[in-house]
Amino acid sequence: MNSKSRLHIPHPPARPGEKPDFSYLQISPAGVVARPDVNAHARDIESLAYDMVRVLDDDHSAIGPWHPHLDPQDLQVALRHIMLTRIFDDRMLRNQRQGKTTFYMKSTGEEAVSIAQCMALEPGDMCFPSYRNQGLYVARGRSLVDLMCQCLSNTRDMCKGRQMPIMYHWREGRIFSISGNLTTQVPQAVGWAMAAAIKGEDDIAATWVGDGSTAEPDFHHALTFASVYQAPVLINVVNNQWAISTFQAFAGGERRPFAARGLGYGIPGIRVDGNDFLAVYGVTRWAAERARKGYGPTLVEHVTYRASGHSTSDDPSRYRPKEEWDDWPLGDPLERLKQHLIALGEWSEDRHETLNEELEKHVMDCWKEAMSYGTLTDGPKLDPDEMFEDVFAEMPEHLKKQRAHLKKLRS
Amino acid sequence: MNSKSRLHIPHPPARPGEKPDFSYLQISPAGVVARPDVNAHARDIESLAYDMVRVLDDDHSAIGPWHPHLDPQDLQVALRHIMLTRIFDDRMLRNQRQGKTTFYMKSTGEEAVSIAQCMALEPGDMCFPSYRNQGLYVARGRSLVDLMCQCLSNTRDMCKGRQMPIMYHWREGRIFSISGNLTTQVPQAVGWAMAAAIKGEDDIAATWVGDGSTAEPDFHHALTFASVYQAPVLINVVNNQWAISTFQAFAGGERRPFAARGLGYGIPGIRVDGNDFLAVYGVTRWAAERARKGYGPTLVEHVTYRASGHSTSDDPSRYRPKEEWDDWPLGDPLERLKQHLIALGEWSEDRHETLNEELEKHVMDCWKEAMSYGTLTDGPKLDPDEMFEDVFAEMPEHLKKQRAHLKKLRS
Amino acid sequence: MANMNMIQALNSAMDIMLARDPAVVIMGEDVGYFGGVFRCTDGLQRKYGEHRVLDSPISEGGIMATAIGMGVNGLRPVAEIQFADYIYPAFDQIVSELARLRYRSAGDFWAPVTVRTPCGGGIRGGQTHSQSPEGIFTHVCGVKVVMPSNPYDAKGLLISAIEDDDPVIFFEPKRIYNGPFDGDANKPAVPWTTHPKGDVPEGYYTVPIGKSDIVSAGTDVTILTYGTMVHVAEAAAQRGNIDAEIIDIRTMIPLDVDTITSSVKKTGRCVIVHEATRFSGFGAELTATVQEECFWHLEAPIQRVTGWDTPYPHAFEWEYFPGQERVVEALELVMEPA
Amino acid sequence: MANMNMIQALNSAMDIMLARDPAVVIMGEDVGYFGGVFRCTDGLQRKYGEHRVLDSPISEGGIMATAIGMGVNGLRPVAEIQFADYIYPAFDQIVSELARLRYRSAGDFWAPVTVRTPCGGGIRGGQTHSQSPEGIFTHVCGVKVVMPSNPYDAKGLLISAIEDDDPVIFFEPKRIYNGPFDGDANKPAVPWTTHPKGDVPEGYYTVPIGKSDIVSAGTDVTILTYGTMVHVAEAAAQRGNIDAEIIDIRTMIPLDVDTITSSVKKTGRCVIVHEATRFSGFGAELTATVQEECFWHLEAPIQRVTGWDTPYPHAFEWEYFPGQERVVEALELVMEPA
Ligand SMILES: Cc1ncc(C[n+]2csc(CCOP(=O)(O)OP(=O)(O)O)c2C)c(N)n1
Ligand SMILES: Cc1ncc(C[n+]2csc(CCOP(=O)(O)OP(=O)(O)O)c2C)c(N)n1
Ligand SMILES: [Mg+2]
Ligand SMILES: [Mg+2]
Repeated sequence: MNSKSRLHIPHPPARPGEKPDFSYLQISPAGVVARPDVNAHARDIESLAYDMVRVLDDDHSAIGPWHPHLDPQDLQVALRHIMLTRIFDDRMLRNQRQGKTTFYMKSTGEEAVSIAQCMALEPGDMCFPSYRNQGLYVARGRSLVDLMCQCLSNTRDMCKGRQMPIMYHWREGRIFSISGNLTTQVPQAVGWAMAAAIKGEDDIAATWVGDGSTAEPDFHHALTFASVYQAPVLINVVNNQWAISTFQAFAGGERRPFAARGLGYGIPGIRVDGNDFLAVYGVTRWAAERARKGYGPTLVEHVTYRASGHSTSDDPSRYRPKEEWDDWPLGDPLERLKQHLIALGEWSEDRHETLNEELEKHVMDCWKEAMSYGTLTDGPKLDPDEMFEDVFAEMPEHLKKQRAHLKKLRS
Repeated sequence: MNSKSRLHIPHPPARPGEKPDFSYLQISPAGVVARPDVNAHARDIESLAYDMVRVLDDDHSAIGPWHPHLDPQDLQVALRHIMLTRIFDDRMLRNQRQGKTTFYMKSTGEEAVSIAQCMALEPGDMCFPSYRNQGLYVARGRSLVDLMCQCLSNTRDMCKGRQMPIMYHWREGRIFSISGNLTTQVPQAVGWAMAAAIKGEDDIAATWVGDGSTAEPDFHHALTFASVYQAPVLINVVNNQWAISTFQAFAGGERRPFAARGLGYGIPGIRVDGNDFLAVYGVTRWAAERARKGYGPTLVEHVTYRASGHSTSDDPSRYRPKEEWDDWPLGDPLERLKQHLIALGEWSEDRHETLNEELEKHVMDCWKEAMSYGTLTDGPKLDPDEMFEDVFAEMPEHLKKQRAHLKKLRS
Repeated sequence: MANMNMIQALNSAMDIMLARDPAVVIMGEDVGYFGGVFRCTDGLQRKYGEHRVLDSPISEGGIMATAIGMGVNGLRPVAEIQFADYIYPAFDQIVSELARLRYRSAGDFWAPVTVRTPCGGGIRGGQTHSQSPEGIFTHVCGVKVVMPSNPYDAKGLLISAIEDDDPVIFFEPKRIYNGPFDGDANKPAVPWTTHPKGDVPEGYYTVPIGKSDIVSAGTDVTILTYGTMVHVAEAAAQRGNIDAEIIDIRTMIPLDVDTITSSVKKTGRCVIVHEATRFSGFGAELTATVQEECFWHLEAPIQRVTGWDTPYPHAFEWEYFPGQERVVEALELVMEPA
Repeated sequence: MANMNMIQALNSAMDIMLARDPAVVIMGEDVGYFGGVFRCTDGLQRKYGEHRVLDSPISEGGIMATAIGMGVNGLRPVAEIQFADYIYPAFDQIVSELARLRYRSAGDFWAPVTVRTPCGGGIRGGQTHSQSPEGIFTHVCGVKVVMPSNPYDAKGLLISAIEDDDPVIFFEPKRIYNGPFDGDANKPAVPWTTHPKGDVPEGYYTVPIGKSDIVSAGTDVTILTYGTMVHVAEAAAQRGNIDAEIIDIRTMIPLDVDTITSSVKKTGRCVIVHEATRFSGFGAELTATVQEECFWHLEAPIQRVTGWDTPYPHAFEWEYFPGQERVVEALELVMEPA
């Protein structure tokens, strides 16, 4: 029945062995997209969903109305966060490859999204991340040791051994628990924001979801409820072009940008160069202010590229050309911010090298400390009694019985 | 915490005791909306989602590019279908009020949608209706006796007593089984259309969903899969302004029309005057041809009004002004088609009166025949053994045992 | 003390909790201005405002997800799912999120959401307005599951549920909203005024989650049941002239194993009655628990009286519904000498 | 006869059915070009084209809904849910639609969809890659529920499932994709080549749905189990030196009650073993069925060995997993003289 089939099947631009081709990407020049007032009516700013907000130009200057005009010190902090995130990811990947942890997921290539957004948000704003937002933890200053202990499921694991590596959470830091089920956090963020509005509090919620994950129903729930109640929330689609082995077109990204998904509900969309720290920062400030002032939700699409494999269980060379990352037209967010700082005269290759070494050492030190709290094979271990806690606020009889049973078996 | 709350709560324009107010409705004059080629690119025809396609003007003439130029005989058939649907609904409501059936749902005020679309589709096209599309059965010529027998759960009930009244289906007539769960049929229609495309067949699928029901996740599934695979399907949102007691704004209709919901996925949307038989017919021909020729799905929003209560379990006077239906600016689809035919010189009040009486009598005759096959209280009854059939294609042991158990109990 | 039907009792519970705790919010389809299709939230929006009692989009998954987000942000949402038959679109948010949030975050995050939903048959609702899906939720770790059988318990348990820091799935047997129903559809409807459990204090009180209720003491056989079937079981025991100890389970998770096993150890016989379909229904767990704990006391196989293993059929409602006759049959079977 | 692991056996079943029946289509996340995250569909898109083997959006509900639509239009979809933990977003379409379509339309419409999904733990997958939700589906009327324990059965049952006109939920215990696993995580992994059921015919054959398999005959006690736990039970019986009759349930709906009850009537003792959590798990139904049918033959209470009633904990995998030790304990308990 194949020959007659009229079903359309999306294709990525290139498969392994073929030349990467990013001609499908619509890219605006830096500085050209207008920045409307934060109270602009959604229907008057629809073009933002189709253009691409960019601040850093090819000469590493920052231009145009979305330029957030940050102090060089802030930019240096940002660069440090991005570098640290990348080094952390690299180290954790190596640890997994060496059998020290069971699993890992890198954010390489898309670090600017988490770092810029987190820096642009207020500390009271609540983050509902996906699994590729480790940058939030770095930007909000969580100790890497804590993250590593989680990945090791050791005695200091914040999840008490209950979750796979990288499924962090941080109540005090206002970062929500990561779920293995895709997209569930997005309408939860909307609910959180609705509660803030009900209580008359100023905090807003921000949430992140991958391009592929927008196909899940919770994305629709989030847009509907955010639109109906005008919840103070930022919904970020991190379009890194791939969802495991499927190209973003399989989530419907072939025809219109993900930023346009909310327009039909009256939610403004902004498409931004996700590898441009300044553009992401500027857009986030705009959307956060809009939400905080009561003008409702914004959907931001970050155009970026998943430079690494999906996870340590994945082998991307099976489904895409190895060279794609080198050819990615929006470059490397780390490199671009670095060159901008150098262009500003606020950074140098030497300082970069020094910082790099410092961070490498810091990460290694953290890792050593983390390992001292236990590893998969050695050192102190969590008490299996923990397994029965927190199913309920108070342990009911049947779980007490099961806990006692296990104790008996182990004794 | 109320005083500070910034949560937006949508409101209908008027509540019981207040004056109806439809100023929120954007209405285009008849004839002004351009009709693009059926292969137009979705992004070039986005305005169709915001305008309103209308053919019948205030003088009852048919004008503009969407005018389908049907023969007067066809229009007379259409009028007959609409009248028959309305009379059928009225009779069935009365039957329920008299305790002859347990439940009923009318389509009064929105009959043109089902009738016009069904007439514009080909007989091989597959319909996935909601519960308010009885007009499809009328237009495809199902005997009313069969529908009534279903509502009576009698010995001729097509559902063999398994479903509540109005949950019809018709395999030969290519109308899918109605589900009590909202919106489930919409992505199923997309799957059906995908199968048609896979098999290289020309048939398309059409499906209907209420404004309120678009909030369900299956609406998102339908749009995503229809967009990704460019399925030959027509997705119809019947925006009759109400979803039981909630105004359409509670599904996010406050800011942008439902027709615009697909634009962000690259699915063209058309907003049409749902009470204008000719406009609905014209739009359906366009969308059906587009789908059939391989240009993909279309989302059509029919702007109409639910003139009756939600169902016989509902009392709309609790939540909306009684006079809304009289003030509805798009009028009554039956009246408008009738006046158009009169203006064409192809109809008269006398012929109308005669036809009306004929149809009333026909419906009464059907009802009498239907009752002869059993009622809730009298006459032949379905065999309760039927209850155990069709759970599986072949009855497994445990159900045979349960059937025998019941038989024993009843003997 | 006032006389209330179950709808009024539930309404009163929510009214009291909205007044006592500013964190309590109600949300659901048609629950606001309209007061709910069964009128359980009647008048609450008028009294507490649109920001405490929210009409929601028709999206059970969205209701559940946003309720979780609200719960995480310090509110105590009471979400209504209009019919238990429509809870499935919310299933992922309940099972993967609501039930496991506290666990996966090691106690750092939780959402004290109460999910109210009318369940059960006997109202000519057919396959999509009659289901009893409670058994499915009893296999989910991290939620409590409750079903009252009368106005007094309904109010007390709902207040407990709202105050509970764990998620509670609160099933309301809609057939007995307006009066107890003993399974005989031909008898005139009885209002709650005639039933002692229709007497309900107007103020605050709780009925504890995790405790069953011995509805009538007896020595011959233990009947384990809940919801509408409590009343059917009572009528059947009378009709069969059997001195049954009838236990209203009330809370499926956590289950009050002690009350159940003490009774069965005493009577040596056990019949389990529920409306839900038989295969893998909650009766299976009750049977398993009883046979594990009371095996040496059992004098006959435990019998289950349940709905047949088919979808709920509209026209055969009374052939499907596990009525008095079937309960009597099981009681007689279990009383037979070996 | 070839030697296949379970992945190859499943792949072969789909390969054969794609070739035999043009109506068969495969769909799911990453199943097409990539061949599936577990490689079960490897090579099939290359062989049968992109219109027979479809990569899908990441939307389990959408996959299920469109598969139903395709089924109604004459195709025979085999839908993969990447992990059973992610089946819940498809729950409404399965329960309310797929399972009930034939019933509600009195046989006029149906959708012969097979839902393949990897389940179970033992792979360090934590709470979202280790679940065993089969029990939930056994309470749904209108679907068949299958779980094989070896490559031979996997292929034969999957072919039967695809050919079946009823919907089949086909659970694949992923821990034994590559080799049988007896519960001892410290032993080196064993490949299927060493197991007789790793011998799999290359061509078409079926294993019937609705029939259990007596994996080893015995006289002391009946062990009812399925999936990975079949191998754990075998090892435990050996270790405990108990002459157990081990029954691989294979098909939960329809359940092969005769094989089960004949065995228990013979042995008089019964232990039920599954990975899923205990409370209201499928073991409850097995217990209930056995005690109803075999009460007078039972010489000890039926024992359940199951996962604890918690979400699946990542770090405590082997304390959680109901391993040999716990099965031996139950066997000894059940063998104790009264
Ligand atoms: C409900 C659900 N379905 C499927 C999966 C398996 N899965 C994990 S990540 C992933 C791809 C997600 O891609 P995308 O949303 O683009 O995020 P990215 O990995 O690119 O950051 C899939 C299919 C899951 N975790 N949850
Ligand atoms: C999943 C699900 N949730 C809730 C309901 C209850 N319900 C039936 S109809 C309805 C309103 C639907 O409104 P709309 O989609 O606008 O259709 P209309 O009745 O106006 O034709 C509701 C909430 C249901 N049937 N299914
Ligand atoms: Mg991605
Ligand atoms: Mg409506």
